[in-house]
Order: sequence, then C-alpha cells, then structure tokens
Amino acid sequence: MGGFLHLYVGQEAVAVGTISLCDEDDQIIGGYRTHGHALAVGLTMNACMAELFGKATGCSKGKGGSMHFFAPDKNFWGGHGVVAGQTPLGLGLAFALKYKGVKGCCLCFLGDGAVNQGAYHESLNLASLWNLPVIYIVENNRYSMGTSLQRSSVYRKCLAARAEGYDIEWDRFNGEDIYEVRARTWKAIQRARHEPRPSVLEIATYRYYGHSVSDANAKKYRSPEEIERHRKLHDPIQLWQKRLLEEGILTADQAAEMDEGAAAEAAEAVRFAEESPLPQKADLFSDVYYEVDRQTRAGRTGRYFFND
Amino acid sequence: MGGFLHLYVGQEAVAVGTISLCDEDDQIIGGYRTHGHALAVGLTMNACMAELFGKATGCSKGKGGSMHFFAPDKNFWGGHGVVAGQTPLGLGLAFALKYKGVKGCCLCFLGDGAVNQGAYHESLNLASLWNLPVIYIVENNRYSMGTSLQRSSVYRKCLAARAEGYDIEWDRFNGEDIYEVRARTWKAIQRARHEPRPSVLEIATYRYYGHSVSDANAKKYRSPEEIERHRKLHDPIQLWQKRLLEEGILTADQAAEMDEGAAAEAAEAVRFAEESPLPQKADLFSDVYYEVDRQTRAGRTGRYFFND
Amino acid sequence: MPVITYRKALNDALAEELARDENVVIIGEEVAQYNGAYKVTEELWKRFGDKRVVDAPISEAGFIGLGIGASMLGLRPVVELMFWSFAFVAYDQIVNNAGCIRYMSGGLVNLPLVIRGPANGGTTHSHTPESSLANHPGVRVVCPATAYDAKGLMKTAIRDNDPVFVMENTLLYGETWEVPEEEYLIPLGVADVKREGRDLSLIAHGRAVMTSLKAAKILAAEHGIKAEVVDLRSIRPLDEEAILQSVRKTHRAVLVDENKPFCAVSAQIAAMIQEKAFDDLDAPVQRVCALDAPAIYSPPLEKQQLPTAERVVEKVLSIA
Amino acid sequence: MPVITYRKALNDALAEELARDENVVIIGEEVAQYNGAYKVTEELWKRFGDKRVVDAPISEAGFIGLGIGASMLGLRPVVELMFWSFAFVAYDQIVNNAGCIRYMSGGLVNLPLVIRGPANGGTTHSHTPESSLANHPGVRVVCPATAYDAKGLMKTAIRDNDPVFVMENTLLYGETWEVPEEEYLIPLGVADVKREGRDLSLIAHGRAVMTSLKAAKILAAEHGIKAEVVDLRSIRPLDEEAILQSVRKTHRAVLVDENKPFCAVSAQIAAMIQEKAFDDLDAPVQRVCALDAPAIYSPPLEKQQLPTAERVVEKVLSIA
Ligand SMILES: Cc1ncc(C[n+]2csc(CCOP(=O)(O)OP(=O)(O)O)c2C)c(N)n1
Ligand SMILES: Cc1ncc(C[n+]2csc(CCOP(=O)(O)OP(=O)(O)O)c2C)c(N)n1
Ligand SMILES: [Mg+2]
Ligand SMILES: [Mg+2]
Repeated sequence: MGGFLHLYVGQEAVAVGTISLCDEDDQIIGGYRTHGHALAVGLTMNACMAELFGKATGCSKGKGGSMHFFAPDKNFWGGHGVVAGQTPLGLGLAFALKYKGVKGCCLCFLGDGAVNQGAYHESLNLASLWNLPVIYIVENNRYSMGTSLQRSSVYRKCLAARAEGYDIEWDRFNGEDIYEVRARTWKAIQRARHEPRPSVLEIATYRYYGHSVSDANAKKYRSPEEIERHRKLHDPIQLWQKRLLEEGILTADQAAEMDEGAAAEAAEAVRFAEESPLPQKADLFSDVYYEVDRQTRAGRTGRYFFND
Repeated sequence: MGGFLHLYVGQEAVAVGTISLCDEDDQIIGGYRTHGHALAVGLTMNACMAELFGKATGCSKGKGGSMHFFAPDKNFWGGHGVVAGQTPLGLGLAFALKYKGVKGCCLCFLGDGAVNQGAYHESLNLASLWNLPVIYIVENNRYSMGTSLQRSSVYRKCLAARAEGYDIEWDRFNGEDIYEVRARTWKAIQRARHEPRPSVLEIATYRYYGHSVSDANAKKYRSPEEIERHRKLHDPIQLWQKRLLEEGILTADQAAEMDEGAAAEAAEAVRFAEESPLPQKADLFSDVYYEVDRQTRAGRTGRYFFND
Repeated sequence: MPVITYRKALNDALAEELARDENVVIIGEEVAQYNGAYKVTEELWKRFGDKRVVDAPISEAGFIGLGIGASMLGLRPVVELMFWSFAFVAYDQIVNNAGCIRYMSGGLVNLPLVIRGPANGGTTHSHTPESSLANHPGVRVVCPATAYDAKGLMKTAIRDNDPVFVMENTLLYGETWEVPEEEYLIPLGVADVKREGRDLSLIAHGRAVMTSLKAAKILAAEHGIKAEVVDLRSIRPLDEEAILQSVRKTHRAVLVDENKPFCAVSAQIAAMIQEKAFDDLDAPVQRVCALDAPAIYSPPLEKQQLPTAERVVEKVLSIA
Repeated sequence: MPVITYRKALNDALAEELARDENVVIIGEEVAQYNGAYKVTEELWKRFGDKRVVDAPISEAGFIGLGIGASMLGLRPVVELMFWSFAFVAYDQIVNNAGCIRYMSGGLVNLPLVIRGPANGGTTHSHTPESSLANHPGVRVVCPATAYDAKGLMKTAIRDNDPVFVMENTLLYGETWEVPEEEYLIPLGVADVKREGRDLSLIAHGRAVMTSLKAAKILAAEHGIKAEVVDLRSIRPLDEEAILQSVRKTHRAVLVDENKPFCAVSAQIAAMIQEKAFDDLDAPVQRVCALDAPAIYSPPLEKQQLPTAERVVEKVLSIA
C-alpha cells in the first residue's frame, strides 16, 4: 500500500445515515476520507481493498488509490484529494440533474477544514443563485490534520451558518445518532428534490485515528482521553447497536454474528486484493483519454503521449 | 492609449471620503477601477495621465497602464487587474503592519462582483482568525460589467453581511455623502488601529460610464433614465458642492474656479503625457527582477531572460 | 464562399452545436445578455434562452468546476473564460479535475467539456497558458489561427469526449476569412500547411501563424527564400508527422510562438525536431518567442513584445 | 563533516535565517504546532514562537497572497505549501501577483518572498510545476538535490529580494549528505557538476540528479562510459554556461527530468543546447522524463513512472 490513507473510523453514521436516504437519481461526491461513503453506496469491500492495494481489480483499477474511489454506476463520483476541490463538482452534478429535469439531488461531502477554501464559497453563491439541488455536508470532526476547529475557522454561530450569507438554509446536528442524521438530512433532500434549493448541513462527528495513517502526531494535538471519551460515549456504531439491542430489534448473538461477518468479509477482501494482479505497464497509458482508449478516429489522430 | 480603461466617475466620494481619513501608517490597495484612489492618495494627474498614455513618466513607467497605478511612497500598492486578486494582498499589508507593531490599517477596495471570488472569502476568515487590521471596502455600484447585483450575488441582508459568517463587524451605507462615508469609515479605522480587528464596509455608489471604455452595452443593461437619475440626484461631487455652498463655506465663484483649475490641470496632464517619452525597448527588461535591476552579484549570476 | 470574421465563425460553431445537441450548454461571464465580452456568443442567448446560455458571476473556480461536474453526467458544457489568464483562479479545477479525473477513476468517468476564450491581453490578462496546460496528459489544447479553423476545430472540440481547451485571440476576432456554408469538422491533431515552401519551415500556432505568413511573404519577395508555413492548429494532440515531414524537406526550421520562451510550446517542438530529424537539419532549430518579460502596457512596446514579421525574417536570415 | 538529512538541512537553513533576520516569518499549514506535515519546520515554533512561525488554515490563495502582500512592506515570508501541487488553488496569486507586481509597478515594489514545499506526491498531489512556473519572467525557481544544496540555496532564497520558489522532494527528505557546520550560501543560477565525465552529459535537477548519479555508476561499471552529471540546482536563473561547457566537452547529452515531457524543463534545455552547441553535438539531445500519464497510484508502477537509472542507461546506450 502506498500513498495516503485517511481512515473514516468514528464517522460512520454520517455517510451511512445520509447516503441511505438516496435513491437512484441522487448523486454522491466527497473528499479523500470517503471509504465509508464508498461502502455505503454499495461498492464491495473487494473493490475497495484492491484499490488500496493498487491492484487492477480495484474500483479505480489501482490508478486512483485510497483518495480516489469511484463508482459512477452507483452514482458515486469520487474520491477527491484536493481539499474542497470536489465542491464545484458537486454543484455541477446538481446542475446536470436540474438541466435534465431529474428530481434528484447531489450530496457533496467536505471536512471542517475545507470550508476555508475559496472554491467552496464560490459554490455556495452559485448554488443559491441558480437554485441547484446540492447539499453540502460538512463532516465536522473538529480537526483538519493537527489543527483544531478553533485555530482554523472563525464564525458567529457555526460553520454551516456561513450559508446565511448566501441565503441558503442550513442545519447543524450531532452525527453520532444515525436516526437523527437521517431525519435532519431528509429535510434537506426534500428541499433539493422539490424546490429545488441547496442546503448546508454541519454534522458533528469524530475520527479516532490520525489524519492519515502517517500522522505520527495523532495523539499530540488532542488528548488520548478525548479520543477515549469519544470511543466510549459517542461511537455511532456502538450507540446504534445498543439501541437496537434495547429495542429488541437485534440480539447480542446477531450483533456478534454481524461483526464476525464483517471481519471475515474484510479478511477475504485482503486476500482478494493480495491475489489480484497489478496493473501492467501498458495500463499506464489507458484511461487518460476516452477517445484513445476506444481508438476512435480522434483517438488515432496526432500524438497524445510524449515519451520518446 | 491601449489596454483597458475603467472610469471611476460617479464613485468619487468613496475613495476621497475613506482615504482622507488615512495617516502615514495606513496602506491602500484596490482593483482596476482605482484612478480616484490614486488621486486621493496624492498621485499627480501628470503621473496618472502619463501612465494611461503608456509613457515612461507614468507612475508605473508605462508598464502597468490604467489598471496598475502604484505609489508605494504614498502607501498605495496598486492597481490590480484580476478581480479580487488584491484581497489577500491587502490582508498581507495588514499582517505586516501588525507584525511590525505599527498602529496602522489597510484599506482594501473591491467591487460588488468581486465578492464572489474565493480568494476574498479565504481572506475574511484569515483576517478574523489573526485579528488583522484590514478594512474591506466593497464599492457596490450595483453592476459587474453588464450583470446586475441581483443576477450575480445572493445574500440575506447585504453583501457586507457575509462578514458575519466570519464574525467580522460590517456596515453598509450610502456613498453619495462624503461626510457619511467619513463618519462610518472612521469607526472601522479605529477598530483596525486599536483592537486590531477587520471590518467589511459596503458602500452604495454608482458608475456613470460603461464598465470600461469599450463597454458598448453601457446603456443596455440599465436604463438611460437610471443613469440620468443618479447624475442628477445622487452625484457625490454635486451634493457636496451644494452643501458647501448652502453652508457658505464655498462660494459659487470659488466652485467655478476649482472646476476650471481641475480642467486646466487635466489639460496640462494630457499635454505632459503627450510630450513625455515612451519607454525604450531596453526598458522591457528592467523592473522584472530587483537583483537584475541593481546588477547585484545575484543579478549577474545565471541566465534570467531567454530570448536567443 | 462567404467571408466572415473569426468571431462569427466561432459564433456559428457554437450555434450549430447548440442546435444539434441539447446537452450543449454555454456558461460564462457575460455570455448571455451581454452577448459576450468579445461578442463571440452574440445572439445565442436570444435564440437559445436561459437554459442553454448561462450568465455566471465572477467565480471561475466555481463555474468551471461546475462545468466539469456537469460533464460527468453527460452534459457538454462550453465554458467561456473572458480571458484564459483568468484560468489561474481556477487552475486546480482545470488541471486536477478536468485533467486527472478520468485517470483516477480508472476510466470510469469521462469529461466532454470545452473551455474557451482568448489567450492574449495585457500583463495579468495576457498569459498564453497553452504550454503549461498541454503539459498535462488528459487534456487537449487547440489554438485556431483562422476563421475556417476556428469553426471546424470548435465543432470537433464540442463533440470530443475529453476536455478540450480552445485558445482564441482578441486580435483575430475581427479578422476575416473564407468559410464554407456547408457543415465541416476539422480533426484535432492535424496540422495544416498554410503555405508551401522548400527552403525553410516556419512552424507556429494561433496568431503567430499570421505573423509567419507575413514573414514568408517578405522572405519570398525580398530575399528569394521560400518558407513553408506549418500551422499546428492543435498542440495536444500534436501532428508531429507534419512537422517532421516539412523539416525533412526544408532542413531548416524557425518556430514562431507567442509564448514566453522558457518551456514554451516551441521549446518542446525544437527538442522533438532535433531528436527525430537530427541528421536532416542543416542548422539549429531557431525560435522567435514573445520578448521575455511580463506583458508591458505601453502600446508601442506591447506590439513589439510579441513576435513580429520583422523579427521572424531576421531570425530566418541568421540561418538561411 | 556532520552527515544530516535533507530535511534537517532545510530546517537548519530556516532556523538560521529566522534567527538572523526578524523579518523572516514562516507561514503554512501545520508548520508550527505540528512541526510540518513532513517535519521540515520541526522545533521552529517552539524556538521562535507564534509570531515567527504561523499555522494557517487551508486557504492557500489567502495565505500565499498574504505573504506576497506582507513582502511588499518588507517582511520576508517563507510560505510552505504542503505540496507544490496545491499551488494550483493559489495560482493566480503566485503567477500574477508574485510574478508580475514588480513589473506592473515599474519597479517600485519588490517581493522578497519564498514559497517552498515538496514537488512530488500522488496523482493530484504530484505535480512538478517548475516548468510552468519558470515560464514566467519575474520569478526564480530552485530545485535542490542534496542536503548541502538545500541548505545553501534555501538561505540564499530567503535573502533574495525577488520571489523564489523552492521545490523540495519527499523522497529526499530522509536522505543524508555531508553538510558543514559553518555558514555558507549557494548562489542561485550556478549549476554543480556532481560527477565528472567526458563521454556524455547527464543533465538534471532535483531528485533526477540522484537517478543520474546512479545511472552514471552503472554506465561506468558496466559499459565503460564516463558520464558527467550536471545538477542545474536552479532552473531560473539558469546556468546555461555550465550546460554548454559540459556538452562541448562530451558532445552528447541526455536530460533526466521528473517533469511530464511536454514543455518540460528538459525540453527548454534540449532546445537551448541544439541551438547553441549545434556543431558540438554528435547525437541528438535525448530526454528521459516521467512517463506521460497522470501520476498513477499503484505503487510498483508509480516507481516506474519517474525516470529510473535503468531507463537512463538505456537511453544513453541508444546514442553512445
Ligand atoms: C488545497 C489543499 N491543501 C492542503 C491539503 C492537505 N490536506 C489534506 S487533508 C487536510 C485536512 C483537511 O481537514 P478537514 O477538511 O477537516 O477534513 P478531515 O481530514 O478532518 O476529514 C489537509 C490540510 C490538500 N489536500 N489540499
Ligand atoms: C478573475 C477575473 N474574472 C473576470 C475578470 C473580468 N472583469 C474585469 S472587471 C469585471 C467586473 C467586476 O465588477 P465589480 O467587482 O462589481 O467591480 P466594478 O467594475 O463594478 O468596479 C470583470 C468580470 C477579471 N478581471 N478577473
Ligand atoms: Mg476535519
Ligand atoms: Mg460593480
């Protein structure tokens, strides 16, 4: 495994809660911390794991890696590594939906640090001006790398409230309870599909691991106690499981079985990834140009690649 | 005369009112519609006119042109052609003041269309986060080229109120009355010099001519009546003159004399510009690198220019 | 054949493609109600309406990114930059998103998108980013020199399924050429010999082709030198064969290029020619580029900063 | 002589200049409390405090523009880009403001500013923008290949009165070299012959110099070819004399360049060599560049995408 690896562990209810509300017309796009979203849209663990391993069987053929999972057939448009670079793309997906007269919306995910990129603000004004069905979902895990929210952003009410400057509806809520996430997101989806109007949702959440796997400082810019507290008291999966157990919808045995099933699936995915073939050297030059890949007349005319 | 030419006529009270409050520690920077600001900081008409004519005697030696007047000795840092590109620079001037412990501020001017550039929003967050003494002055003349405010920006209260998203104080007022401009701007200057904290001021104003001299549509995207109404009822110079006459501070004769004086000065500036020498071909390669201009050792080492 | 301006040729191309394919949508500052800062989109809004021709606020990163995102779902946005120089406020969108998404997705996504506008102007407005954009595999870069080429290349660009950047020129907008009334397309990656010759090859793109043609006339009339003028038309893909064919015939090449010299398109082509036609060359490949300073304002010098026919002639005489 | 890492050499350079001149201020994401994403600024915040070492939010256009503005008033900001690839969200600030303000002001303003960071990574993070940045007159571009050069060039960059862009490399940060304890500066615009040879010139910058040295060893050991390795160190200003001197001696040149080939630094240099040393060349100037596709993720291929010693050797053998 190479490159960057940003784990989503701790934030699961955000991706699962929001994306579980989508239907076939809705579109999803996010940043580089999107493993949860990829699984939520229905990508297989095999395809994701193989991508992490840089294998040809990966969801992006081993070309994109951890930050760049794609599955257009599941309305999942990546996986983007430049902070907030995906925010105008999400706008464009929404634009296309509206243009085509489709009653869908686009969920565009970003981090709390990403709100300070200019492209995001340009997108807010455009979304509001053109009444686009885009929902910006700010996953506020309180840190951008080693920088706490307080050291990166100034705001009056909250990050989402910057939307007021563009006359956009916003909401802020806790992402540890998947029911809450679904209920509050549903309003924004309805607004997008039917008016259509954009929304900004800020969802409070937490990541347990470092910014990326190479973040050696992970426990320096925040206390181990803080991480522990979140794991113990605010873990979205534990909380949901507890609730399902209490409500008698799930039994302890079933829960254990599901855990085991997931672990087995992950282990199998690792095996799949390990055994999968690497892309070949010739693959370096495919997937660059559509027309070249298909060897259309356009793709056969003129020189496209300039080694030797 | 070549290039672009954006006239400031109609907006005078904004530049004059705000800049007249500055002292020797305050810094000024603006966009491409800054002839008024240049004169207000004390650039001579000769230097400005010669610049428009592309003459070596121009304030930027004929290299910058209409959009790029500079006078660092008068704390005037340009003159910038890319919409909102100056907004982070203004932030930097304020940063340097604070860093050096100088109790000054930076007035950074931009247009109503410029507020939709990302760089401006990044600047707002930084200004607030680092408590920088910068005052963003949005000269809202209601059009960006041929696009009315309504067709370019969405907001809840006004453009300046987007500052709330960054917890920045803002104000909005009419720019036709120079006293009002001075009184309201003064508060922001005090805030910048003494706290220091940034502000955003939105000043309502109007341009009589087209976006630039080549704007053939100038009277298409707005009615001639609208322009006429502004000239008659809202012209800042007329309004001030009227007030000075009513208050007996100025007599009609004095006013006429001043008008004549200004016209004569302008005519003289045209003569000066016409008679001034053009930059020479060798001048093309000066003012590119500081070290090369001074022929320091650094400036004499290695190749800097790559023709032939 | 009707004689029309470069501007009108572009306008016709846009109108025809708007009419042909309802997924084509034009987005940009002042493109609709104002008819375009340089009137390239004249009348299109009136004819095709709000949905197809869209005025945008001054948010290039936003609306170019929007165009890229919309192209992922099958729209064919044609986004106008008032000047290509303003690409720099949207550079991440252009280079990373338009340029890399297909690759990063393992080919699952394609981006049928055009970005167009003039690539010349004044200091901060006059960048000619074709060299640095064409550096990026995944994009196409096209620089039409005549009305005929402008129309045929633009129509092809709009139908292409990869991102195409079309670089126009304000100094060409008002120039006229013959353009047939019947529909035609010009493939990208095919150079055009705009004037035949056997003594020396002048190789250029965009407005520099016109400068080269002027120089070729002077060379023929005053110096008896028959210069061939090769118009690259498209920078990426590049018609290397046409270049090499000409050089193998003439044995001498002067590249004329409105880029600043360092790492310019002409540097790439000079490097390629000496590599692939080393033994055919009777003299080093020479270049005539923009004079290497930021674009100056002063109008008389501004005119001298770009390659002139005189500078081309001088350079040719130095090796001929 | 102490042996230290490239990272430490940069760190020492920054520390020394921070101590020497109170106008030097370091700004960037995670440069202070986190010690830098790649630890280049380790301990600097602890030692110099909040005022001199400043953590910035993820707003590159904002804080790079801020650095430029602050330099106008005489500060000497050293701005870190976590990757040079992120320059693209701040490209207008870098190209138009850092690159053009001195000129547009008729020389009234100067910008003593450094922008630094690694210029390598993964797809959207791995751009090597030295070619397109060095295209712009008004800026300097420096690519140190060793710890010794990194320290000496960085110190000079900070004292220079024009904007300097320093391109580092994550794959070099952990490598070690001898670096003297005494203070030294290395002028920009002076290349360094890293290995003498008479048969062929390998010309490179940044990490490609290390690849060239490896190739030179193989060539000597296995093929009896004595390759000279010229490290450009600085791209603009460029030490053309050193390049030409080497080529006039060896008569053959292979350029090794981690840029994508189209309009790469090596294209510029190949064009220059054939122009100025045409009669000295016994073979065409050859180039070994990054394989011409967006940066691939798959680690084994990623390693092959950049020039390898093997590819250099192969190319050399094709003309030697
Ligand atoms: C434009 C840009 N600048 C910097 C980076 C490096 N970087 C990657 S992620 C990150 C932090 C982002 O934090 P946040 O938006 O809160 O998302 P989170 O990692 O918490 O999910 C940074 C600085 C980048 N990828 N793009
Ligand atoms: C980034 C960028 N995009 C587009 C332009 C072209 N342009 C120059 S001025 C202008 C309108 C700006 O309007 P506003 O900010 O309201 O200022 P005003 O002209 O009214 O003073 C436009 C679109 C530019 N200079 N820079
Ligand atoms: Mg975060
Ligand atoms: Mg305006």
